Amino acid sequence: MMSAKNDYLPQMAEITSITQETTGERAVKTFRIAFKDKSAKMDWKAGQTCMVSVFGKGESMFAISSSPTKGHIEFSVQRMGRVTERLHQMQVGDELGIRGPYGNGFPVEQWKGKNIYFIAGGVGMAPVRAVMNYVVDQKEDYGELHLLYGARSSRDLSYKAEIDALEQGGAIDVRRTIDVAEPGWLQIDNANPDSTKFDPSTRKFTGFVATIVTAMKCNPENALAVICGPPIMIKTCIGSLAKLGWKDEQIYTTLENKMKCGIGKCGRCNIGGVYVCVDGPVFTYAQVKKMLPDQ
Amino acid sequence: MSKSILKKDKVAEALSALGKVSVVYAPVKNKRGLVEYKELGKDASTADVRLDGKPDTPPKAILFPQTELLLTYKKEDGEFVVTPAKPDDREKVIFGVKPCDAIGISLMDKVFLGGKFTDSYYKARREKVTIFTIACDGPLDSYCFCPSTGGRPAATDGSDVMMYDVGDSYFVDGITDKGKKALEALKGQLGKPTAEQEKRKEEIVKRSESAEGFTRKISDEAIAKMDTSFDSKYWDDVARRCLSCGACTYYCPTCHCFDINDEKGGERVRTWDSCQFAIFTMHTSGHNPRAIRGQKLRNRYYHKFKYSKDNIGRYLCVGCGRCIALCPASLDITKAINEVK
Amino acid sequence: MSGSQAAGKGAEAIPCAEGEQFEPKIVAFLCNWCSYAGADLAGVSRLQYPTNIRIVRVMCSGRISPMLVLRALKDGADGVLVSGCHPGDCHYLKGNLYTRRNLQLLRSMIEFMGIEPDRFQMSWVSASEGGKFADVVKTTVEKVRKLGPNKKFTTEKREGGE
Amino acid sequence: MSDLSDEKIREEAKKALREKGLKCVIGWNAEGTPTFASTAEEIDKLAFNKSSVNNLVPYLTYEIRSQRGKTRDGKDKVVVPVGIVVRGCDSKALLLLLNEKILARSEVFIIGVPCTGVVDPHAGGALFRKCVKCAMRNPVVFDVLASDKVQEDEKDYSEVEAIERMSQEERWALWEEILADCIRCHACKRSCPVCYCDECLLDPTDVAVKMDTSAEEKAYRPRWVERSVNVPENLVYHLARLPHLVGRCVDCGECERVCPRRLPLRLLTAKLEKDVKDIFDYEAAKEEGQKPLIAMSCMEDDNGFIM
Repeated sequence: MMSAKNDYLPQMAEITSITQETTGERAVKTFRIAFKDKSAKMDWKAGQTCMVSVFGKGESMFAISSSPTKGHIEFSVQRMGRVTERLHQMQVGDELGIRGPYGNGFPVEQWKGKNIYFIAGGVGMAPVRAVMNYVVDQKEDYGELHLLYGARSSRDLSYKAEIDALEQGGAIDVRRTIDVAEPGWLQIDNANPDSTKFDPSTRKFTGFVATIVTAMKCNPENALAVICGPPIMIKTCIGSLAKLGWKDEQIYTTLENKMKCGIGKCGRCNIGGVYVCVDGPVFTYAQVKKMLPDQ
Repeated sequence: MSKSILKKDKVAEALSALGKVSVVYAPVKNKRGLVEYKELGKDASTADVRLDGKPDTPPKAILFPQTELLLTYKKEDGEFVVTPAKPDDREKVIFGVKPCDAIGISLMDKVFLGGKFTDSYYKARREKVTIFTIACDGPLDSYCFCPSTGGRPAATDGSDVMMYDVGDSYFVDGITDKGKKALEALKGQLGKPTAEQEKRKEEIVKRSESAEGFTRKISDEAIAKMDTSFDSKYWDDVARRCLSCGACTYYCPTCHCFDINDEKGGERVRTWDSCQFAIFTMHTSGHNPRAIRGQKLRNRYYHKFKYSKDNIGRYLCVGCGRCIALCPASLDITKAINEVK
Repeated sequence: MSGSQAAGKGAEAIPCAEGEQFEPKIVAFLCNWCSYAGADLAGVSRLQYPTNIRIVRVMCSGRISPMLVLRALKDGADGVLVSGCHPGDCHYLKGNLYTRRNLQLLRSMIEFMGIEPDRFQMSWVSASEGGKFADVVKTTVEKVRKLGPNKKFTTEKREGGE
Repeated sequence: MSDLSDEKIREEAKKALREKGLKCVIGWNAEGTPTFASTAEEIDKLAFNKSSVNNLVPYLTYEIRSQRGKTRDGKDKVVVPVGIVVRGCDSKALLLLLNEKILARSEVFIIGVPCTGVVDPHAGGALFRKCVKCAMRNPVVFDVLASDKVQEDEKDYSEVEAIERMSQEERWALWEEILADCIRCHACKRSCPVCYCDECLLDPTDVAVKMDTSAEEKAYRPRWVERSVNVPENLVYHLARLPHLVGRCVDCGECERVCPRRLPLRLLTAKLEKDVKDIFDYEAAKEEGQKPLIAMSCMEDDNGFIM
């Protein structure tokens, strides 16, 4: 009798490259990994996640931050606790365990021909980067693409080189915003975003992401938005979009909860009856509104 | 051979016959007066088996042990070697199960074996377990409320062999193929049922359908009312007495939540967990969606009666009443739901 | 006497061959001002004492909470020694007095639960008592050696695994 | 316990509710279920009888401490006092909390009920073992007494002494079997009146994490007890709980009452209390204003086993 596949058994992998995205207390590093067993291969959808094993410390669920079109697996990890602290001490060649991919991922096939606004805050850029690169690599299937990426300061913006290249490439209209004013970053008044006039080609702003969403007047016509970041940013951005006439089904976001099994068995990541690990992490705002307020 | 009779004074013999082909678990009273499913020793017939009352502990730990090794990892000349643990998949018989516990096992099957993923550790054990259930004839004590959860004193859900107490012997009925196969080991002990015994068995089944004698109930209207009272303050008032210990969840036949940790000695271990512990849902950042007692207790009740109905189409509560019997703060799930505001 | 053996690390690496006696692992929490200085003095004056102890220097014996003793025993130590200044000599005036109160009951509870009390020793050793330190270590190692490996804090029945 | 004392409890509770503006009065109803009575009708349901088994002090601690904190302009929030009905053992636990300044005397209105023992639901109508010979039947701290004091017995350590006389192998056999039966459901810890820390090092992940707690602190916090449930971890769990009760545990027996495995945990606390009395001649919650044992250092303490 063939015993069922053991979903708790991680596949061995090693780190092939580490990029220091940001520094400081809550530093972010991007780890590229490759399976030790060369024949092993994992196909995943943008927005899916993996359980990364740091043996001796435990497992954590991370969004795969590289697009399937890139052919390699990357995770962007912020230093937060037991597992991530050890990860941030690891060198190239150190070993990890990977199990997954888990979760539903972004329904990109339904987005053909749409204009897409990618809105990301801080380390929320990781899942957005995966789906953004996937869409940019098939630019012709989609409409206008916009990226609005916000962080606390310019030092906290990840993937600098990659985003600069995208900006030059012209496939996607890139704008950045930071919370604390710095020279060359146009200040937009958070209280009433419409009051400051600005040259539409401005690239760098100072102000909350939701403020810039209002200031940029994102057009809901044949469009959809992907918002990932800290819960407060998601809430305020959804508020701004709603004021601009966006409907709930047009807004996609990812939810986060404590996860241990990743396969819908250990009973802890539920919001009401919905298990974030298997039913999510990607939900439309319409779905989120229907959920019980178990936050 | 599926319908037969097992004389009560032949039960010990039957147990040792079963003991030859598989490991036998049966309700046994422990030193401190708790009746629990324990592995009977080599000579199963001498065990002090208690088949009439309701065991204080459900058979959950046989299929889903409280502490279970998932895998071990060792660094051998610079490389991690990960070896998965082999679950205990000996052939097992759980004898003298009550119908509510048998339903509890069938619900655990839905959780661990249903859905997109299958828990291979649970599956390896579950396939080797045969369940001999003894039907009840009405409530066993004041805590029983199985009819309110869709169960019946003589329900056959989750059971491989059903046994009905018809006086000086049990009317034995093989339900599943696994059950019929297991009964072959008892050829020496089983006899032909008389018409009178068959009639008594039918009476038990009929009485079970009408579910008489149950004073403790949960009304369907109350369960329906839960849809609209999720964010009412009522749940904080109910939980005002709760001490947030894990007793109710560890004793519930269908509570299946667990934790996975890497422990010393290079072991990844799965252990029971409880949604009543404050850190069950605490994020590494410190944000905790369910930190307050009211939220945690509400999550347990809704998981049993709302979320499970939406996800697997059945209540995850079997009405055994153990959580009511042993709660240090006298919390009562039936009262809490019946008086939902 | 095991004084001539190789330095501590190597001692237990050699498998326990027949006739070879059991070499217990002992964690010694020494207070920096007195007992650690006493240990130094023992070393400087070439006094021989068993190499089974692993010294952990702490600023005061009062720093040692019962949790540290239990953790050491759980993680494989066969014995634990806590040594501090004599009452009245404490650099922080009362640290050792707190230790005496706190850890004395831990030992009586360990004994009550059927664990060999000799696995947990305490002593007062001042900075000038190199000799006493060597004696304390010798008695501790002998007592723990007689008790054999620490099984009660370490062996576990594995459910579900092998 | 005639219903005379029930009348007195209700009358005193209503008077206090009115005059002192209590948030609520915590007591038992006739079935023994803990009740939070905040209106006159609810107070009429209060009663004290053989099934009033819960120690209500943990609820009192929660009700008061949850009111604490700072108002928006930084001043301390005003704590509305809470009433409570206490038996002798509960009152000692309450006095310990008052001595440790966890609760202020002005925040609590105490109705004391002298008790002649309550019934163990698992023992078919018999009293709890702790109630058969009880040395703390009369409340030690109260605002009002619901009935006249009753005769108290000598403290009975016979069970503890029986174990002390056992050989070390017998004792280990006894405790190994008990520890193997413990399922670490934390009921003993959560129901203990003197066990009130928000962040307990015996909780599975014990870090009281805030948004700005550094990654190092979370990463390098030791896990004193693993989540595995087996004899070594259970041994350290119970052995770690006891030093935190030295000179604090009043041996109210709540840990033994709530244990779903019916483990004789009171043997440990009674032994602890006996040792504290023998070695330090100290009794928890003996009088108001008493200093905690562990917080006092004493030159004259006996050196015992110290070399």
